[in-house]
Amino acid sequence: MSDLETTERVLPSNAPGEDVAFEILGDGDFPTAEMSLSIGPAHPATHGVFRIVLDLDGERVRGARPVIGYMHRGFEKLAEYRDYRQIAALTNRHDWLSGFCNELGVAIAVESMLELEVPDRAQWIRMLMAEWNRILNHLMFIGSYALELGAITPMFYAFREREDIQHLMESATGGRLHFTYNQPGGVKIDLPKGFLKRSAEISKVTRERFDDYVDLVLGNEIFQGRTVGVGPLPQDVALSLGITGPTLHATGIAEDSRVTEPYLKYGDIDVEVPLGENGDAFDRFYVLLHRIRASLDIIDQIHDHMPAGPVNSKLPKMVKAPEGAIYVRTENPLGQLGYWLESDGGRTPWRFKMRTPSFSNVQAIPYLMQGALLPDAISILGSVFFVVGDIDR
Amino acid sequence: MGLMDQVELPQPVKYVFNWGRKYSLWCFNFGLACCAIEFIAASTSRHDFIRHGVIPFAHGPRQADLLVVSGTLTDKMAPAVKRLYEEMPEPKYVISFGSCANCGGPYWDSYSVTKGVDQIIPVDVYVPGCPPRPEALLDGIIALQHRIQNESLKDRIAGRRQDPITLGADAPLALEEGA
Amino acid sequence: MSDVLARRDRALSPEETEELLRDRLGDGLQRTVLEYGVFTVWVEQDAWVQAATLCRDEPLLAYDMFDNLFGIDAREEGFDVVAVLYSTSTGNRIALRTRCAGGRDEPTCPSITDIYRGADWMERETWDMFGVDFPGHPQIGPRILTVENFEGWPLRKDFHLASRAAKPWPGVKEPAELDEDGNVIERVPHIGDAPGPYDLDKAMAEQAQAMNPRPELDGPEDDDDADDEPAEVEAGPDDDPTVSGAEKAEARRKAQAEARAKKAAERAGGDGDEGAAQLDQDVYDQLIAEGKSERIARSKAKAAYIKAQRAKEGDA
Amino acid sequence: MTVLTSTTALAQAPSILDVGDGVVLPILLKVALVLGLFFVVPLVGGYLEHKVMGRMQNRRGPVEAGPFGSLQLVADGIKFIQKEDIIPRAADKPMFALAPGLALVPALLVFLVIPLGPGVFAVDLELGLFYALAITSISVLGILLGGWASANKFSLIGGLRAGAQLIAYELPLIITAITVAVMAGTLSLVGIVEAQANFTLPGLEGFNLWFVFPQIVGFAIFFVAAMAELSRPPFDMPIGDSELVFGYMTEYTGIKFAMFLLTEYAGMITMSALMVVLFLGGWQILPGVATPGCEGAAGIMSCDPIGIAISVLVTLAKIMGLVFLMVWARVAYPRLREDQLQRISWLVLVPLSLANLAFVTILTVVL
Repeated sequence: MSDLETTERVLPSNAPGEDVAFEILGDGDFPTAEMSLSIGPAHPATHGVFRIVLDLDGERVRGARPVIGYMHRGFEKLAEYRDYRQIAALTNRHDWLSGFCNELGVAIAVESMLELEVPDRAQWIRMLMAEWNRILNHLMFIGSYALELGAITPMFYAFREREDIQHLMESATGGRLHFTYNQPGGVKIDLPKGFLKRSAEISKVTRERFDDYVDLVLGNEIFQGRTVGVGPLPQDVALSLGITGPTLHATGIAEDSRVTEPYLKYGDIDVEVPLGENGDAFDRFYVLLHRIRASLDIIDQIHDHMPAGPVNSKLPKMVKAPEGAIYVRTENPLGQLGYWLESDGGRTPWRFKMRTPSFSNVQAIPYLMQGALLPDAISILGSVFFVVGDIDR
Repeated sequence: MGLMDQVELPQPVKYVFNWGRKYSLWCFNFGLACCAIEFIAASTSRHDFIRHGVIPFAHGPRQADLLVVSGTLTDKMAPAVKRLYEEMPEPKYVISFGSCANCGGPYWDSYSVTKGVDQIIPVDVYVPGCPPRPEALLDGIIALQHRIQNESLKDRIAGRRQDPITLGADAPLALEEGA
Repeated sequence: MSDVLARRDRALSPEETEELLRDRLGDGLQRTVLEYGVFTVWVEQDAWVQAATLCRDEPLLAYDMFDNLFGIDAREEGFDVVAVLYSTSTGNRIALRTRCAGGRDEPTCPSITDIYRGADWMERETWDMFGVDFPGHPQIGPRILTVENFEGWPLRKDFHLASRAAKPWPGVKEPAELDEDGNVIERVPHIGDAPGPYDLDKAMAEQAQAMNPRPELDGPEDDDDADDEPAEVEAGPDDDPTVSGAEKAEARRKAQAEARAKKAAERAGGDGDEGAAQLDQDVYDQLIAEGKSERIARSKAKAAYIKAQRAKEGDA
Repeated sequence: MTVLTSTTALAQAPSILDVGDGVVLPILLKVALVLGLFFVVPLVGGYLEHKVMGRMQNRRGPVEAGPFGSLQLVADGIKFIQKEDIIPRAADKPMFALAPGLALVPALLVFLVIPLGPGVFAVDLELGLFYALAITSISVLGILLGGWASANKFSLIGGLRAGAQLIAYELPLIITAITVAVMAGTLSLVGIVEAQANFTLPGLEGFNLWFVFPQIVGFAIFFVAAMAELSRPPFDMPIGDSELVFGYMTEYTGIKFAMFLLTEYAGMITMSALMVVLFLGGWQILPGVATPGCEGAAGIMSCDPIGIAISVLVTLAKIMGLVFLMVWARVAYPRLREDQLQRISWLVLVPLSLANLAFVTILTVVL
């Protein structure tokens, strides 16, 4: 079978596309040609600017090379030029779907370094907002993942809930996406009157409509046909890559910062972590969907716990973290977000490293796409939930 | 095409042609960052710009009439945006959606951010905000539709563009002129 | 493995961990620091790979999850590389930290991609940001985040932001640039420090410099009050490289204050009739008489005025 | 079964457009009918799609262009003729220009044989069904050609997928159509409608049925295969936007793109019309119910002008009903995978339709 080893490069004069080079393998009886297909940086499937170069053999993916950095805005450098209060306005923009959860890490880091006392009410408010923000994020992915599989409708239904929740959060924070509601020592301002009542109502409505999504997406036969068994991720690979969030939970590992290293008041309530079994695309989506329900459970508990009292503590005129380094890890909607904050005692951080969940999660894509079909590659790409800004910062 | 960019069309034909362009803005969303989410919000049920004839089903630039650049444009991305704009067929319109696309926004001092999409492609409407609300995009679209209804295709293709509209600064004026 | 926190009660304390690591690494372990709940282990460059392997394979430690890897600028001593590891079974976290060999010129650090898959992109990012080379990495280039032809290592402290050099902070005041007493921290970068990949940026920076050249040095002056207008700096002869950053910034502030005062005077003088001039007063009065709100009347009158102006221009 | 008299070698039933003795006037009228059908009905279908999708997705659809947004597609058309016509440099230019026409013309030609009412058709061919199925298959050549000539990898994959899809679904489509022809005993579309007006099941004499009742399986197969052949969602792999941007249409702009789009909508209408004729009793209101104005001895085959008008409306309403079903499927389902689609065709639909054909043939012979 020595013929199979021979390779012949052919450049047909009338090849479609200028840069197509067919590589003919074998003895010519049944020649196969490899084609490299570049998806992105502006492609409907990438919801953002993310590029992935696929080596295709027919519709079979032989290899995948993600190319990132199209959304690199230099957050870590900019953070070194902004003081500790201004950083919040940067951090809530890297993962634009979960602005509130992003701010949380900075606030906690600065508070720990300054040894600030945070009032109880502020902590519960932060939890409430963080959970609502988590639901906002997951709803977006329910819509966009279905869109990638060709179903246009779930997006519209997801945004029905999103608008309600955004309106709720806007009533307290003034922002629809970027809340900048946290400040070192608490939150900016107390909740408006009637907020908790409205919050409870929306929680009830969202819970009722949760079944719509199960029917519309998860229970759909074609959806199951497209996702079950697609792109399974083994546990050890996931851990070695540093994958967190729904993608990790889908493999069956219940590693969730809210449970394992409780911050805020997560230790005082029950946090359910939905788990998958095989780590395939279906499980990832299942976990994502059921995290909405888990978050609604948390929100209902927070409503019962919410104490009265002040929501922020007095800050010095100048926030200056003492010398030293701190690493704060919070559970973001897409995985664990880590902030390494190193201070030299000045007004701005010396080093502000963001360990963003999407960056680690996306590393799994080349592994998952090996040998998949082209439509499955899209299915995998969507099921490793990521936000491009969160990858590139 | 040939004729339309050579001669000024008679008024009734021009009206019908402008009306067609006005209500059929197939929209290519260049979603770059946070603003893309607000763009999607503007296309969904509550804000729903599809009722204005802005159809977000153009998956590629070839079928698009309107390019909405929503979000931060980085130096790495800039060539792709320019190329996509060039792939769009004339007449084409550009809405710069959000502070980052307008001028660099909160990343004005970054080493990797292009300070505004107008440095590489011409812009018709600027929508300010970080991110702007979906209502602001609707406002921008209506301002653009007014302009399309009154413009001359010949001038447009010859490159004689009108000054861009900046929402908030002179949008009411633009509407007055259009009315 | 899937039992999260199954061995939490048997997790090693930081002291025990240090003891274990010192036993295995010997002199490779330099010191340990425990601050704000972060347990940092400083290791020698030579023991870096060994320490990472140990952390993963030693059953008592079992740091199975790779969390993070990044660089830190260590001033004149070069660069540090930090790897954060986490153990799902014990709930412990450890930060391994080493100082790169090669100082600031050619920093290198052995790669740990063979031990943790996740280190791949993290090391590429560190190379992209700091220029730290990782021997043993499968493919460190091309640049992962920045443009491929980017020059310089952006997160190094000697890399300055060109925009900050080219134009003043557009906000009310720049908190990061002043210390408590209102003195400028010496962090004034120069144009050309960080040439961007695009001529566009460079051209913009030059243009901005042409409009706002660095002010000439003129004795220090105290001027701390913040104006709510971004100030333009008046033109002046080119700066003297021997002047220290603090003095230069002092001079710039003074020039800004002067410009501000000048602008404020202009505003006070020219504002009144300028606003009126752009309205068609007749239309305005008529609309007000019709009972329209002031805002609408003003807008319409403005439009009428501009139309009239254009008609006039057209006639001319 | 009534024996129909042929007026020409091929045509059977006379069209009401055969007025006068001349040749020119009937031809002009027929061309007008076909072009009118071709340009108006797909627009109505497209408007219906916009509105139905909007309502199902909790929004309103277009409302600004024209009354209730009804001129949205007209605006699209006017826009497309003004757009710049771009031909990629690397494209195979003659083929690139030819492809949309090659896709469009067959879609136009099918309208020739579709009967909307008694006598309301351009021509009633003896081999009408054969003609319709043969002609619709040509469209895919245009798609393949466009995919190849665009010099774009997405287009190429899209075109190839469209070809593969056509081969897979043509077979069940044709076998099911043959089954209907066996039941009706004719290939003429008018004849099939008439056969349905007189069709009864043994034991249920006097109880008129359309072919959809005994042939519900056949109807389902035909519906699925038709959607796949039109590459409508959930079978829209050739233009799957999340994978292939716009498939074979990726590089097309302006009027050429509009031609592809019109082909798709016209295809929806022709396939629906075929289904109406083959299974849903053509222009009959309900099985066994006489259309007002058609009470004569010849039944549905000869009506007064009011009856003809009602019949045409009934046909159009049925077509729109099927278009509605297609839109519903688009709204409700994600896209299938190419191999799943092939599997459905070769492992489910083809055997099923063959069994159906055998069953029906045996029954027809025995009874």
